[in-house]
Amino acid sequence: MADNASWITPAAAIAESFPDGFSELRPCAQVNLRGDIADLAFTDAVKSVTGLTLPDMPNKVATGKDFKALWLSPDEWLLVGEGDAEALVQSLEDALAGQHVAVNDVSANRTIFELSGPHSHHALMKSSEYDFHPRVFAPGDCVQTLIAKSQAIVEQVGENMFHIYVRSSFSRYVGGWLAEALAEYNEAP
Amino acid sequence: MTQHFRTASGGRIDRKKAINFTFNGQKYIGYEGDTLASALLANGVHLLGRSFKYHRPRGIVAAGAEEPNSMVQLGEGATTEPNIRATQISLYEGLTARSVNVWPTVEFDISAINGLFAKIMTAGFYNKTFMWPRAMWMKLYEPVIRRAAGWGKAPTTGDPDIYDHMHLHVEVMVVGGGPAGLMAALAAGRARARVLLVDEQGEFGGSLLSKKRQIGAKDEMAWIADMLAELEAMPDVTLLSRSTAFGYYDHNYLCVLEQKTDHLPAAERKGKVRQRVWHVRAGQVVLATGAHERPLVFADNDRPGIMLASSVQTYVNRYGVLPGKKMVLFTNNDAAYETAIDLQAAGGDIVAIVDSRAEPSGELVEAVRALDIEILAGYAITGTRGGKRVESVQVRAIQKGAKVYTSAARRIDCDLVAMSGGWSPVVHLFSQSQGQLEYDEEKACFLPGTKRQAQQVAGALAGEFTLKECLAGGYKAGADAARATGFTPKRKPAAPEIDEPALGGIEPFWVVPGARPIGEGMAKHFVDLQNDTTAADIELAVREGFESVEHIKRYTLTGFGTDQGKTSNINALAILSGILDKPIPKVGTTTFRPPYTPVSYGALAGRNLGDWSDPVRVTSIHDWHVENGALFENVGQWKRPWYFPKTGETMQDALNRECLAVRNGVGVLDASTLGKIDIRGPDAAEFLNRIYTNAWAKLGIRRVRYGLMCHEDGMVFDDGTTARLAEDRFLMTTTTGGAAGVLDWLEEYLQTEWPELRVYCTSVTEQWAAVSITGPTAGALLKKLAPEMDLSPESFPFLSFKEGVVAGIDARIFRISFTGELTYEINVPWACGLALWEAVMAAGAEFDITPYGTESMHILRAEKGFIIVGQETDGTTTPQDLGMDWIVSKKKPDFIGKRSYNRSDTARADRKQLVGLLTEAPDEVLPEGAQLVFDANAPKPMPMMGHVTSSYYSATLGRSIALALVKGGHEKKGQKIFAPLLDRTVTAEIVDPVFYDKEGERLNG
Amino acid sequence: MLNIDCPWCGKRHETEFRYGGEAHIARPEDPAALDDTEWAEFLFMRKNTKGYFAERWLHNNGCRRWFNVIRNTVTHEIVGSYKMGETPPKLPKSAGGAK
Amino acid sequence: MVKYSILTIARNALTGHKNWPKQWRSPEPKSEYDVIIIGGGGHGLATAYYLAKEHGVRNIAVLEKGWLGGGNTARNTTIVRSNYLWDESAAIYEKSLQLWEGLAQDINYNVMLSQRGVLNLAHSLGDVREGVRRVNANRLNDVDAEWLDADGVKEFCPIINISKSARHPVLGATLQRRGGVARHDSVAWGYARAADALGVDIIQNCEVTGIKRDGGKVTGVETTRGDIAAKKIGVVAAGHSSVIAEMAGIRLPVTSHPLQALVSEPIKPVIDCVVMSGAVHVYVSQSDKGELVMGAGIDSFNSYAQRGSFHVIEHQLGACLELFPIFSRVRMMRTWGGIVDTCPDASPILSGTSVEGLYFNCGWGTGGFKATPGSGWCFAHTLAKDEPHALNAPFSLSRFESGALIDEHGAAGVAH
Repeated sequence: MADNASWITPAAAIAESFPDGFSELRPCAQVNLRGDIADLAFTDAVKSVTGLTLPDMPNKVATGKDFKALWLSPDEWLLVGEGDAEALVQSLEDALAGQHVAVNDVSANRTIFELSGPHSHHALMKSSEYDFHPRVFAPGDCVQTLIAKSQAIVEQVGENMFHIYVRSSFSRYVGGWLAEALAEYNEAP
Repeated sequence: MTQHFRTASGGRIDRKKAINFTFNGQKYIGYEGDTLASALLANGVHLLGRSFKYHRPRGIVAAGAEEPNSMVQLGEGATTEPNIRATQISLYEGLTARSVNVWPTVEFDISAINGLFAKIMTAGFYNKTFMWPRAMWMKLYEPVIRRAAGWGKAPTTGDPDIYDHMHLHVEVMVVGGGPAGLMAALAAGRARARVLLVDEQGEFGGSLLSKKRQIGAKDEMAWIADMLAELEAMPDVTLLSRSTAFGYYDHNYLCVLEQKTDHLPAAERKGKVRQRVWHVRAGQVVLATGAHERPLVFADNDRPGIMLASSVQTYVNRYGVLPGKKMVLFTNNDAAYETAIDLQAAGGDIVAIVDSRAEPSGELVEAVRALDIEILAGYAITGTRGGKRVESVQVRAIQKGAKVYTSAARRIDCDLVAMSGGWSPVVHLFSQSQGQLEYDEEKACFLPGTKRQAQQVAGALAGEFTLKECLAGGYKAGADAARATGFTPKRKPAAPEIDEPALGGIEPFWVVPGARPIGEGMAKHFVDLQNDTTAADIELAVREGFESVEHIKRYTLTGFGTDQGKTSNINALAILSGILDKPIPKVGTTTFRPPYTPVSYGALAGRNLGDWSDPVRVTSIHDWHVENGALFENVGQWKRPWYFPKTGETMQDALNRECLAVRNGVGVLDASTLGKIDIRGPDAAEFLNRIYTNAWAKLGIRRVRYGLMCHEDGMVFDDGTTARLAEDRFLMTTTTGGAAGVLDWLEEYLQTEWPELRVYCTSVTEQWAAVSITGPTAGALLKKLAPEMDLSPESFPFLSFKEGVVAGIDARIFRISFTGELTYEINVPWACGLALWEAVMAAGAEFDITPYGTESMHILRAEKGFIIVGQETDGTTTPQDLGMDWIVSKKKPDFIGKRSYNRSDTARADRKQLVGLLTEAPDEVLPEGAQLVFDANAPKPMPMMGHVTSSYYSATLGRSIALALVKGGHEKKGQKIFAPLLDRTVTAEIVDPVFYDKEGERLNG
Repeated sequence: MLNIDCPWCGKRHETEFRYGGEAHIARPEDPAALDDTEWAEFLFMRKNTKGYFAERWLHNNGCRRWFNVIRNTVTHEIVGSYKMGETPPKLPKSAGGAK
Repeated sequence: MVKYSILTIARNALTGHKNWPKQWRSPEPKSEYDVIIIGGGGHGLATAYYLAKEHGVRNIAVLEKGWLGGGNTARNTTIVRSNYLWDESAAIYEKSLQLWEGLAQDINYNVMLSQRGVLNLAHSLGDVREGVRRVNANRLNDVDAEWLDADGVKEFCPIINISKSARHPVLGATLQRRGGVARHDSVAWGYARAADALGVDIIQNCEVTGIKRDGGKVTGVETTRGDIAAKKIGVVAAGHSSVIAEMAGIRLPVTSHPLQALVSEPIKPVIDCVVMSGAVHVYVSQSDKGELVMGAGIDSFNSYAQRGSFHVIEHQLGACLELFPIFSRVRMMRTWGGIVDTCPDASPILSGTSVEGLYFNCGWGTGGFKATPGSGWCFAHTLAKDEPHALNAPFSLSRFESGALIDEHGAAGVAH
């Protein structure tokens, strides 16, 4: 699907206005998974398909070979990867057949921005009330919070590098907001 | 060189950097490091403004945030700002300022005539008069009062500057960068806590900037510099100067206004953020906010040139300015003596020290005596003279307890009066944080008592009035704060030797009598300089039965000025305590409310303006709509195409064209905004049974059903279609505006009421873009786009869905209809929405496909009598009211809302019910919101039977149609009803709400 | 800006949450068995406590979990939060809680 | 009662204002009254005044736990209007507005009613529909009301931004020209003085700590200043209504929330009407002192703290600047909060209870100030006659059982 020619990312039209250190990622597979973490049948099946041990610690990311899993709630994860979402959904459905779960391809539901560089923390401080200080938030952490007035998932993927997942209809708002937040740091000295 | 009152040397100004500025049209020169106030004083300008009520001449009283008088209109044009205190304006090149609320000039102000009426303009004046004749209040009295209202002026255009917000989390926030605050920050910083230190001034150092002190081997400036150097080197310590902590809220949340460019010349401000509000969540807060000096309340204590003693000291030491050359100091404590010593050292002349204490003693008193300055002990100032500047004072020996002094008066000429009534710790933030204040008799001030939040207090705020106490108290507060947030403080450094005078005591002296009782004669004892409140006003208020301090404040307006009473609140309270003969703690204190100092609306709004003020949500097809001339309607946060006018078309032309296209050919609508929720689990059908009013268990797989959702009170709150994807899986759609609320609603019941139900809900609103094609040729169009798909009614009946490829895109197609025509709602992944839309448009060209917006959608559905939640319903409408009993299950034992239908009012037969209306004149379109009556000639108030909820011109029907809620309407079909409008009364007939294709024959094309 | 302790996500600012009013009001098992007064009691009548109050919040911009909080409605002090179905935390001694 | 006028002021000026009498006495509570009013705010004092004036009841005590007028009377945005949607609401608020119009003369106290017109803005097609609906209903209810389109709004209030590209553009507004503002403190003081002159005992610093009952009847109250007997008790305690109800062993359908407001520094007059926007939570007028007086949205959570969350105010100012760009450099000078008691249908309760002799006047939510005279007038009638006046009969407690709610959220959900 990521190679689908008809696929136009939601923020593409404003991407030209994005400063250094801010971009919209190209589409990837996103699958929303719900199930009972305490049920071994569930976690084993997920592991058999994805190789992932789902994080049961809130706001943590587990990384596997093809996919990573972001904790969203006690019974909900977002699987993200470069692979094929439909295939992943299908193999999860197969492996989880008969269990009480919910598997949804949500690859189009959210768009992902990448925020990086020395001012990424400043941009986040201008946009979110959450504490992204390195003492509190590190690579491997994710958090659902507000970016400006939009819901978002923020995942730290490296030092000074964040992925920000927002609902597609909000992507222009969030993209424009973050680009403007960075503007003061991109002025020539 | 015009700065006649500049000292020869000293001060923290840069004498090499002259700065040009203009005040009231006159050009002046000051130095970098000056405030507007210090620069004006250096130029001998004391008269800055006029008082509010009597328009008496007023000058600079203080040197900081507590200044009650010297408000100016700063700047010009779009960036002008009203009511800025000259004492808080850092001087910059090209600054212009004017006095406020004076006409024609501050020197000659016409309104000073008010002074003649001072005798009647007492507290409560407005309450007691302007009542007769009644009509004159709005016509004459109030307009005159309003003309006098206000100080400065708002700009007349929008603000070109940029503001923003920052959010910061720290373990320790220190408010106040004086000696105590610096030490606190150091202690916490050394313990490796994250620290924020804020100070309202341009430089850290607080009171040390105004005093000469030796701290160990360093002078005060070296000490400050070393402290800052160490703090700046700590990576997790943030230092913010020009930053005022203005609000202290629950759970250690503080707001700080950082003024980033207000001290810069205009050219250097461009493109920069002007002001930033920091939102800080702190583990611990150290308040080291210092103290403000109190004025003394004596007769005519308001003339320009009468200033706070410590402020005089600040002007001398920090700014190198002599506020006067012949000074009288009036004090009730000996800390103020230092001002006399410093002024004399700087070249001023101290004419006399008037000390209300009978036997002043102590190190400073001795030092002054050694300078041969006359000390009038046991004396008070009982009057002043001067027009636009104080010229002399009258002093008398104090007669303890007397209300009138008969002792001999002596006149002393002077051009400056420095006064000190003692110190009031700046308890504002502490009080805002719900801390309780306690009165300290010995120190004659309120101090922080019981605290409610995780905080420490230090320095003068805590009653630590010597530098030695401040340094020790500050360090301890910082260390305690760090420890409380889980850090280990370093060992306390050894206390340095500090060279400072030992202090004697203070003897409170709240109001100074004179030769006549207070309130008699022309003399005024001002308590609140800005609001012209006098001691006599307070007496009058008490006389009239006002006893609570809150009443006194409100009746006399004490503390309600832009300074919020920083120099007047305690004096007023103490004077009240004297009148009531009750100790100060028994009289109480007032609650301090944010902000500590005023904050611009622009800063508070930050970037949340325009399209940032509320997110704009758009579909993936939005740009196409824009390019094709759509006008938009806000629906919740969404932008939806309203209609697509072609050149030269009126709105009605466009709607007619769009609607007829749907009825006769094919129309296309972007339906992506509807909320979509995936509902899955073994109990999903049971869950829907409880949530919706109708039954769901038997819905076939791949079938779709319409549902109404009600609250427990039985009133409709959302609707939509839900498809059964599998035995255990449904896809629910919600209204555009209701999506988030419905998801919360579902989760609430699943998590709190029915945790036993095994159901998962997942929002997939933006997974699916939806393009709805509708009209008789919709089938032919879809056939073209999806040639493989069997569209026969047998294979693809109404209220079912199919999966397949449409225009090369994997899609899910629903056969539902909001227009009454054959309709396919094609769902594809959001990011393919535009591709699908363009394919539909291209393929539809041969069918003359017509995009339409929400307005035509509303007309088309109204022709079919379909409701819109929020239009036909208003939170007081049941399904039965809507004539939708068919959707309310009689068999289900329970569902949300069911019980409420049995209540007497909800079961009434004459509730307002949905009907159709046809106006007598077919071209007459009733206004939506028109009220309906059966007797158009009834006197007002007229019994109203209901109102028009929807009303349109229907091109399909060639006439107008309307939907309405009418009392007992279901039984009144065929009756006439009237809509009395402003200019005419419209007659209509009550009819069935389905106007078009009652049999539903068009659904299959 | 309250700082609310989500039982899963930890302390977050109030803007991430939605308020849900008084806690522990169970929907009646059989609404049809109630008379109008009892039904109105469930629908509308509330404790509206001045002081320590059990209330519901939804972490709607976070993990979307409903949970309960004990908060003082005068001081806004939060004693603790707990998941649906869990036992409320003890009140502090100063508030008359168990010793 | 000394008559207040410019002549009296001039006469008193000659004697240095030493002879002004107290505006009200500070009596010790008696052991028994015919009627006790709990709550010395505007509504309670108005109730006492009309009980004495209209119904001849003279043995009345008003018990106030703090200082009179110190609750919501002192903490609102002073807006007065009567253009409510439903017949029941329009009738009681219109009665109130009519009383306002003669109030200064009636109680000989200038409450500074300024009928400068109230605009309720519409920002969406839905708002327009509801605004027109309300204007039509008002007109037929004989309440003055007009509908203005965007240009009409601009003409009436020139500084307002009606740009179509605004995030929430102004599409029109309802206008009630008789609406306006009044001086909040003066209302409490004026009623207190007038009630006191009719013999009402206003007892401040007297907190009710218990309601005494004999079976199903009230017999009096326990207070911090001793027990006081009375066979009729009217509770007019706004945000604290539930606290008093609990003392009497009953529950109310109200919850208490903080409602915040703020004023700017005084500036020269720029806005000569009241502008309200329920959709974006902006409520603004300019006082006779020059302050911009603004109300914010209600905080969602229950609270008795007279203190809300600051983000509510920041959010409001963003919306405010969209409407009034010239306010950007004006500065916020003071903020405060009140405790409002809100009903599920956003309409008040003026009603008897299951306890004989115990009456409640509460649930005014964010809109109580404007109702002060009418609320007092109706409640006085109810207390005197032991039955509601036709104007307040619909505002009974029983409506929550029958379902006959008067829902002012949906359509005229513009509060304040």
